[in-house]
Amino acid sequence: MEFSPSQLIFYLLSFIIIVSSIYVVTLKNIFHSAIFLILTLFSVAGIFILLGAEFLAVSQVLIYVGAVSVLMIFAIMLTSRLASKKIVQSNEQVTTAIFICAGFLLISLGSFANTVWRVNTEPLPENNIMTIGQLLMTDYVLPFEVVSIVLLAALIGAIVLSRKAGA
Amino acid sequence: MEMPAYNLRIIIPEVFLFIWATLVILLDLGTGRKNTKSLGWTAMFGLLITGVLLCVTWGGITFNNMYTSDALSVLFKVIFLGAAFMAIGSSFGILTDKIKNHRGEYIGLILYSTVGMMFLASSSELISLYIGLELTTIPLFILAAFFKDDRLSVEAGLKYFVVGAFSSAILLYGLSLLYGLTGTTDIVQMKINLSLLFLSYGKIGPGLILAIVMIIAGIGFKLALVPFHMWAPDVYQGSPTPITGFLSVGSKAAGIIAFSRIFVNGLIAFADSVMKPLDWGIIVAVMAAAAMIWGNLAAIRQDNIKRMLAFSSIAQIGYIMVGMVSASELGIASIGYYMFLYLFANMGAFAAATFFGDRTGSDKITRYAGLSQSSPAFAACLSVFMLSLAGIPPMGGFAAKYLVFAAGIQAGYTWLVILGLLMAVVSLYYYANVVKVMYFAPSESIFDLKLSFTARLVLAIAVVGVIIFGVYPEPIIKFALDSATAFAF
Amino acid sequence: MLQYLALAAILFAIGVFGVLTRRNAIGILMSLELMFNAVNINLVTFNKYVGGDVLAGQIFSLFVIVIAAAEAVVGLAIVLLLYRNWRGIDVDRINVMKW
Amino acid sequence: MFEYALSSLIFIPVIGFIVVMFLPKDNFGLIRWTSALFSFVPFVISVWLTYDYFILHSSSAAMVYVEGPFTWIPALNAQYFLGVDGISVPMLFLTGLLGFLSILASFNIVKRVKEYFAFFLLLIAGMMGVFCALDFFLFYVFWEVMLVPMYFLIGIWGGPRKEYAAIKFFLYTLFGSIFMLVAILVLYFTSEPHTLNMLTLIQTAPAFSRSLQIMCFAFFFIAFAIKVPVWPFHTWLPDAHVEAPTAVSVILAGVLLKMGTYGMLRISWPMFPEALRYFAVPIALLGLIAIIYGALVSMAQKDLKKLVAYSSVSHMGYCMLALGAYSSVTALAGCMFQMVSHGLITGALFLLVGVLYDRAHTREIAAFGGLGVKIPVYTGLMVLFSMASLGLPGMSGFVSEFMVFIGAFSHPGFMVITALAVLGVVLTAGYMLRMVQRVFLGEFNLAKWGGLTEINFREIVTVAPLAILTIAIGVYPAPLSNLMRATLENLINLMAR
Amino acid sequence: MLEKAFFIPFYPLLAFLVIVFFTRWKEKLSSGISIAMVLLGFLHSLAVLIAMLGRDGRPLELAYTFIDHPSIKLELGMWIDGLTAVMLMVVTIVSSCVQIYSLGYMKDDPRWSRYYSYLSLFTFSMLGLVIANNFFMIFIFWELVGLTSYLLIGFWFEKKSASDAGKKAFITTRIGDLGFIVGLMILVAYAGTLNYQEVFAKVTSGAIPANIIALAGVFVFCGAVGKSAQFPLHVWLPDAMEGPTPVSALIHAATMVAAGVYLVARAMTLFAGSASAAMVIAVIGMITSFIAATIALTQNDIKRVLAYSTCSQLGYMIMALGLYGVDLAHDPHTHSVGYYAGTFHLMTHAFFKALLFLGAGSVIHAVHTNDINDMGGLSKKMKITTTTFFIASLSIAGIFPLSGFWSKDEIIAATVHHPFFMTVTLLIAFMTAFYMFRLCFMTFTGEPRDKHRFEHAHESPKSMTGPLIALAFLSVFAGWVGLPWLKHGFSWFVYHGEHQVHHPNYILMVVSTVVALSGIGLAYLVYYKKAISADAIAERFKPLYKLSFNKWYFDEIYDAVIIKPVLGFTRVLWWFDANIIDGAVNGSGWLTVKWSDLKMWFDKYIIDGAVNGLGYICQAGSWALKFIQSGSVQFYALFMLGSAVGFVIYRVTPDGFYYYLAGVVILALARLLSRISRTNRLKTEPDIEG
Repeated sequence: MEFSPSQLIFYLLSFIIIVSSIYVVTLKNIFHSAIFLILTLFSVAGIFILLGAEFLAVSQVLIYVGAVSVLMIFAIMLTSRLASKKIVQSNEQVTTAIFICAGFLLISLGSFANTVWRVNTEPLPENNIMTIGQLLMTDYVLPFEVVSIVLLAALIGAIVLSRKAGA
Repeated sequence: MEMPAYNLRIIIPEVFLFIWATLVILLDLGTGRKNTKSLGWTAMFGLLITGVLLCVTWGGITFNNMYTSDALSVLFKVIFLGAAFMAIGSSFGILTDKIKNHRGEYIGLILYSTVGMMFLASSSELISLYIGLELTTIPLFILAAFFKDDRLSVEAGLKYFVVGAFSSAILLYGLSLLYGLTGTTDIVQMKINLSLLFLSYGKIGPGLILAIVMIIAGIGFKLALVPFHMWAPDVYQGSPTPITGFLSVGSKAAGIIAFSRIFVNGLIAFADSVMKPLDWGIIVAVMAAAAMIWGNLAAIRQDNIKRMLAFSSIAQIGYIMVGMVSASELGIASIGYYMFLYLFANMGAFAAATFFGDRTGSDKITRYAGLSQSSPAFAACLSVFMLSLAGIPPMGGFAAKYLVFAAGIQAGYTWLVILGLLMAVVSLYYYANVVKVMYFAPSESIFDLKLSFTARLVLAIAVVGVIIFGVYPEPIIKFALDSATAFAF
Repeated sequence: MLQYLALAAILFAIGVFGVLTRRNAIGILMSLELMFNAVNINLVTFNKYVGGDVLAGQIFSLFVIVIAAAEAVVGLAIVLLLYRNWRGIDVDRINVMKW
Repeated sequence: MFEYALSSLIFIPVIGFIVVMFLPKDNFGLIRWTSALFSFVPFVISVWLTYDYFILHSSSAAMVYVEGPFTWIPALNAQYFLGVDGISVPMLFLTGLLGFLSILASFNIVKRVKEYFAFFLLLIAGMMGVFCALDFFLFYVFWEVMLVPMYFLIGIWGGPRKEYAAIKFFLYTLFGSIFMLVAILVLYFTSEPHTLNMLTLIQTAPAFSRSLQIMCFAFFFIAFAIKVPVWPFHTWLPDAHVEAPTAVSVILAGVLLKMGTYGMLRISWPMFPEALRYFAVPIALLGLIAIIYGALVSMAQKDLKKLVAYSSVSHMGYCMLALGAYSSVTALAGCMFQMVSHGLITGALFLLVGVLYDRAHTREIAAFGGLGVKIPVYTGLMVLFSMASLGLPGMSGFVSEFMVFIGAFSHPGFMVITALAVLGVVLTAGYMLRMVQRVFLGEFNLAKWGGLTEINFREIVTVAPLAILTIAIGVYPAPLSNLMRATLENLINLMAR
Repeated sequence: MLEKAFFIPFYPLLAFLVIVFFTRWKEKLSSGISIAMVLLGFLHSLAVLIAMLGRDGRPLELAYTFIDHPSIKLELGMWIDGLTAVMLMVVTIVSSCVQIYSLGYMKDDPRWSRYYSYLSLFTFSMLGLVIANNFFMIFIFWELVGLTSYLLIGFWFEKKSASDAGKKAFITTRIGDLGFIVGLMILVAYAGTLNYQEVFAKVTSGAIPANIIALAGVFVFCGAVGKSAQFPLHVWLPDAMEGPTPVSALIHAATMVAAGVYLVARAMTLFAGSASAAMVIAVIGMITSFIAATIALTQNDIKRVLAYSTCSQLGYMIMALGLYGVDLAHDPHTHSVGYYAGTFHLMTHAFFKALLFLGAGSVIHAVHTNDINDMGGLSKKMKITTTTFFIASLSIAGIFPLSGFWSKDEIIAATVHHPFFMTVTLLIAFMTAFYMFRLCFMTFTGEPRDKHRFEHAHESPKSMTGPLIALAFLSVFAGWVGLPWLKHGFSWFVYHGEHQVHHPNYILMVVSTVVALSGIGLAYLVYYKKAISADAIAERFKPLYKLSFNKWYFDEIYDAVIIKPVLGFTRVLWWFDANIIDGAVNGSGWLTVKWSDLKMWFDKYIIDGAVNGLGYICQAGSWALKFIQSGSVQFYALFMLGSAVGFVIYRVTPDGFYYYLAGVVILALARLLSRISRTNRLKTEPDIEG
C-alpha cells in the first residue's frame, strides 16, 4: 500500500489528534489538558485543510484556539488551585465508560463499513471561501442571522451569571 | 451576488419578538433596574402582539425552503407564546423578591428562547433546525441557573448544561451522518434522496440506524424521553419554578415539533412495511412505553411537587410519543392537541406551584394540606389541572389522551395503548394525591394565599383553557388535523 | 473517506469518554469541544466526498463552531457559579438533588 | 314529553352545581333547599318520562326522546346523541328518585355543606348522562365524570379510612374503564365508516371477526364487571360503601352498580353476540360464585354497613346469572327487575343503617341488641327491608329473583348453575335474619341505648317511597315488566344473531 | 259470593293494614278489627262452601296477569274447588277461635296491637295460599306464611330462645323452599306454565318426560317437607313452641304446617305422575310419623308433646296422600282412599289439634309452666279445659264416634294394599293414643305435683274457654261429614280426578278402635292407676327410652346420624342434611361462619393483595429509581449514551434484543461495582472544600 503525501499528513495529524485528545481527557493537570486541547484543535484545522475547507480551518483557529481555549485557561486559573492537582481527575465510572465508548466506536465503524454511501457527483467549488460568503448571505442568511441571536443570548447570559453582585 | 427575494412577511412575528425582547432588556437598563411589573406587562403585551402578528402573517415557505410557516408551526408557536406568557405571568413574585438585578435579562432570555422555539417550529432544514434548537436551549441553561446563590438552581443549571451540550453533540453527530447519507440538509429532499438510495442499492445499511438513534437521543433529551430523561427531575426541581414550567411545556413542545419534522416528515418512508428493518417506530414505541412506566412509577414516590411534576411530564411525553409513533394524520393532530392542552394544564400546575412557593417558600406536597378551606379557588384550580393531567373528563386532558390513544390504536399499537392507559390509572394515584392533600386532610395551617392579579389571571386562563377546550375541543382538533396535512403521508 | 469518518468516530468516542469521566467541570467542557470537533470532521468529510448541496456541510460546521463557542461561554459562566457556590468545580460532588 | 327532556335531566343538576357554587358558604338552609330543588326537578321529569314512555312508547323497542345526533367533535365523529328505551327508562327513574332522596337524606351534613351538595348534584348529572348516552364518546365521558364527585364525596365526608377507600374506588373503576376505552377505539377504527354511534355499531359489530369480538367483549366486560362488581372484582365495594357517607352509599349501591349491568345489556351483549355465546357460561359461573360468596362473606360481617355492602355483591350476582342466560326474556327482565329492586332495597337499607349510625355512632352489630323494644318503627322498617332483601314474596326482590331463576333455568345448559344459585336464597335469609336477631331482638341494654331516639319524620320521608315502590313492584310488577318487554325482546333478537 | 271469593284473604289484610297504620295505639280497637275481619272472612268462606256444595265441588278459576313473558306467564288468581272451600273454612274457623282466645291469653302483653296485626297478616297469607290457582302464587303465600310464622314465633323476641327459634324455623323451611323453587323452575322449563290445571294437563298428557315429572315432584315436595315439618326438616317445629301458645295452635298445629299436606293434595296429579316420587312422599310421611310418635312418648313439655304429635299426624296425612299417588300411578282407576283420607284428616286434625294447643295454653296460663311433671290434678280446678282436652285427646286417638276416628280410620284404610305401611300405621296409632293419654293423665288427674302452682291455678276466662268449647264441638262432629255411609259425604265433595264413592270397612274400624283403646288402656295403667311403673319401663328399655327422650339425638348429632337414603333425593340435599340441617344458625351455622371467615381472609389478603401488588411494584421501582436517578450528571450522560448504543445494537444485530438485555445487565453491574468503589474511595480522600 502506497502512501500519498496527503495520506501521510492525514495519518500524522490523526496520530496527533488521537494522542493529544486522550491526554486531554486523562491528564491529571487540567492546565496541561488545556494545552493538549489547543494542540488537538490545531490538528483538526489541519484535517480541514486536507479536506479542502480552508475557510473552516481559519475559523477553527480563530474561534477555538484564539477565543475558547484562552477563555478556558482563564477559567482554569480562576477556579483551580494547584493543590488539587494530585487528585484523581476521573470519576468512578471509568470502566463503564470505556466499555460504552468502545461499544460506540465499534458500532460506528462497523456501521460505516456496511453502509452504502452516496457517490460524489461534483467537485467542490474552486474558491470556496468566496462561495461560503455568498451562501451565507443568500441561501443561509436565516441561520446566519439567527446564530447572532444565539450569540447575543449567550453573551447576555454569561454576563448575568458571572456578575458577582448578588443575584 | 444578489439577494434573492425572500418572503419576509412570514418571519415578522419572530423578528418582532426578538426586537421586543431586546427592548425589554434595554428598558430595564434604562429605568435603572427598578421596575418589576411594567417589565413583565410589557413582555406579556409583546407576546400578545406577536400572537396577533402570527395569526395575520402565517402561511408560506421561504428562505430556500428552510423556513416553513404551516398550520402545525402556528399551532406550536401559539403554544410557545402561551407558555412564555404564563411563565412570565407567574414570575412576578420571583421578580419582586428574589431577582434583584437582572429582571430585564430574565424576561429577555425567556423571550429569546421563545424566538428560538418559533424558529425551530418553522425549520424544515437541518441547519436552521439545529440553530433554532440551540437558541431555545442556551437561554434556558442560563435561566435554570438564574438564582445564582441558590445551590439547587446552580446545580440545575450545570446539569442542564452538561447534559444539554452532550446531547447536542450527539444530535449533531446523528445529523452529520444523515447529511452524509443524503447529501442534503433539506428535510423533504432528504426523504427523496433516501428513497432513491434505497431503490438503487436495495439497502441503506446500519449507518442510517446509527443516525436515527443519535438523533432520537439528541432530541430525546429535549423531550425528557426515557432513557434520556434523567436530568429532568433534578433540573425541574432546582430551576426557578416558572422556568420549570416553561421548560416542561415550551422546550418540550419545541422538541416535539423538531422530532416530528425530522422523523414523521423526513423519515416517514421508513415507517412502511417494505423497509421495516429500518423502522424507527419500534424504538420510539419502546421509549414511549419506558417513559410511561418510569415517569408514572417514579412520580408516585415524590413529595416535592416540582419533582413530581417533572416525573409526570416524563410520563406525559410517553403518551405524546404514542401519537408520534402512529405517524399518521391523526397522530400528528393528536400531538398538537395534546400539547395545546398540556400548555394549560401543566403551565397551570407549575404556576400554582410557583404561587404557593412564593408564599410559603416550600414545594412540599404535604404543605398543601387544607388549602381547599383557606383558598378554595386556588385548590379548585390546581385540582382541575391535576385531573386534566390524569385525563379525567371533562377536562381537556381526557380528550387529548383519547386522541393520542386513538391514533395508537389506528396505527396498530394496541399493546402500547393498553400500557399507556394502565399507566394513566397509576398516574391518577399521585395526581389525586395532591387533590387529596388539599381537600381531605384537615387544614392545620390556615393561611390565605392572597393571589396577586397576575396570578389570578394566569390561573384563570389555564383553568378556562383546560375546561373549555376539554368540553369543546373541536376548533383545536380541527386546526391540528388541518396542520397534519402539511405532512405527506 | 472512511478513514476520516473513523478518525471522527475515535475523536467523538474520546470526547464522550472525557465527558463521562472527567471530574473537573472545565475538563468536561473541553471534552465537549472534542465531540463538536469530531462532528465537524464528519461534516466536512461528507461535504467533500458525498457532495450534494454545495458546501452545506462546511457551512453547517461553521455554525457548529460558532454555537460551540457560545455554549462554551455559557458553560464557563456556570462553572464560575459552581466555584462560587461550592468552592470547587468537581462535578461529582454536585448531586444535592437525586431520586 | 317536551323536547330536550333528556338534556334537561342531565343539565339541570349541572346548573344546580353552578348555582350552589355561588351560594353563600354559611347559609346551610339555602344550600340544602336549593340542591333539593335542583334534584327534585329532574326527579319529576324522570317520573313524567317513565309515565310517558309507558303510555306511548313501551310497545316498541325503538329509541325515543332522541336528541341528536348533534355534531360535537366531528374530527372524532363524537356526537351529542341521547335517547332512551325500555331498559334506560327504569334506570333514569331510579336515578331521579334516589338522587332526590339522597339529597334529602343528606340534610344532616354539617361539614363543608356547600361543596357536598355541589358535588352531589354533579354526581347526579353524570349518572343521568350514562343512562341516556348513545354515543360512545359521550357515554365514556359521563362514565368517568361521575368518578370525580364520587371521589370527593367519599374522601371528604367519609369514615375513618376514607382516603384509602376513595382512591381505591377511583383507581379500581378507572382501571376498568380504560379497557372499555381501548375497546371503543378498536371498534371505532374497525367500523366502516368509522363511528362511535352505539346504535349503528350494534347493527354492524356482529359482522366483525370472532377474535375481535371476543377481545372487545372481554374488555368491555372488565370495565362493567368492576362496576357491578362481579366477583372477583368486588373488593373496592365494601371499602367504598363502608367509608362513604350514607347518601353516597345509597347512590353507590342504588345507581352506580347498575351502570355495569346496564352497560352489558346496552352495549356488549347485543354488540358481540358471538362472543357472548362464548362467554355465557363463565359469566353465569361468576354470577353463581358472587351469589354464594357474597352471602357467605356477609354472614361473617360484624359491621352493619359492610354486611349490606357484601349483600350487594351477592344480589348483583343474580343479575350476572341472568345476563349469562341471555336467551331468556324472563331472565333479562329478572335482571332489570333485580337492578331496580336492589336499588330500592339496598338504598333503603343504607339509609336506615345511616339513621342508626347517626344516633348510636357505631355500626357494630354486636354492640346492639333488642332495639325492637326501644325503636319499634325503625325496627319495623329495617325488618321490612331485610325481608325484601332476602326475597320475600310481595316485595320486588322476590319477583326479580324468581324471574331470574325461572328464566335462567330454561336457558340451555344452565340448570345446574341455576339450581345451585338457589342456595343463595337460604344464605341470604341466614345473614339477614342473623343481623335482625342480633340487632333488634333479644335482650335490650337500657343503660347503653336508653337514649336512642326513634326515626324522625324526614328520615321516614326518605325511606317511605322506597318501601312503597318495593311493595308495589312486588305486588304488581306487570307495568314494569311491560315497560321493558319490547326492548328486551328486541335485545334478545339482537343477541341471537 | 263465589266469584268474589278472592275477597276472603283481603279481609284480614285490611285488618293488618288498618292496625299497622291507624290503630296501633288503640289496642282494643285493633283486636276488634282483627277479629271482626276474620269473622267476616269466615262468613264469606261459609257462603263459598255452601255455594260449592251446591255445585258438587265443580271448580272455579279466576286470574289476573302478574307478569307476562313469552316464556312464562305468571298470574295471580283463585282456584276454588271442594278442597279449597274446606280449607278456607278450616283456616277461618281456627283463626277466629285463636284470635278470640288470644283476647284472654295475651291480655297483659305490651305489644297487643302488633300481635293482632301479625295474626291478621298470617291469616291473609294462609288464605291466599289456599285460594291460589297456580304454583307461583302458592309459593308467594308459602313464603309469606313463613314470614309471619317467623314473626310470631319470635314474638317475645327479648327471649333469646324465642328469636332463635323463629330464625331456625324460617331458615329450615327455606331450605325446603329451595327445593320448591327448583321444582318450579323445572316446571317452567318443561311445562312453560305454573298454572295448576295447565301443568296437570301437561303431566297427564305425557308432554313431560317421566323422569322430569319425578324430579319436579320430589323438588316441589321439598317445600312441603320444610313447611309441614317432615323428616328430615322437622327439627324446627318443636323449637317453634317458643311462640305464644295460640300462635302454636293456629300456625304450628292447624294451618301453616298443614300447608305442606295441602300442597301435596293440591298437586296430586303431579306427584302421581311418577310412582317413585309418590313413594318418596309416602315413605317420608311414614318415617316422620313414626319418629315423631316415638319421641312424643317421653317428652315432658306439654307443648312439645303436642308438637311431636302434630309432626306425627302430618306424616300420617302425607303418607296417605303419597300412597294414593303410588296407587294412582299404577292404576289410573284406583279405588284407593288415600286422597280422601289425607284431606279429611287434615280437616279434622286441624280442629282437634287446635283444641289441644289451646287447651294446653289454658293450662299454661293457669300454672305458668310447660312441664307436665309440675302439673297434675288440674281437672279439679279447670273443668272446661279438662273436658275439652279429653275430647280432643279421644278424637286424636281415634275413638268412635269422634271426628278423629273417621279420618284416622280412612288413613288406615288407605294402607290396605301396603302391609308394611299398615303395620307401622297401626303402631303409630297405638303410640298416639298412649302418649296423648299419658299427657292427659299426667296433667289433669292424680295428685298435684307442684302444690304452689296448683294453688294459683284457675279456670281461664270466657274468652278462652269459648273457643275451646267451639272447637270441642267441631272435634266431635266435624268428622261426621265423612261418615262412610253418606252418599255425598266428604269424599264426594273433596276428590281427585273423579268423585269417589266410599265403602265402609268394618274390620278396620274395629281394629283401629282396639289399637286406640289398648293405647289408652296402657296409659291408664301406667299413669292413672300407676299399676305399671313408668320408670321401670324406662329402665327396662333404657336405650330406647333415651333415644326417644333425646329426640333421636336429631338436634345434637344430626350429621352423625345416618339417614336412610331416600329415593329421589339428590346429593345436594344430602349435603344439606349432613351440614346445614339445623339451620345455618346453631349447629353447623358455626361451620358456615368459620368458612365465611376464611373467605373474608381470602378477600382481604389474596384479592385485595393483588390490587395492592401495585404498591410492591412501586417499592421495587423505587430501588431502581435510586439506582438510576443518582444525582450524578455524568452518570446521566453515560446512561443516555449507553441506551443509545443499546438501541443501535438492538436494531442492527439480528438477535438485537438479547444483546440489548445483556448490555443493560452489564451496565447495571458496572454501575453497582463503581458505587462500591466510590464509597471506598471517598473514605480515603481528603475533603477539598475550602
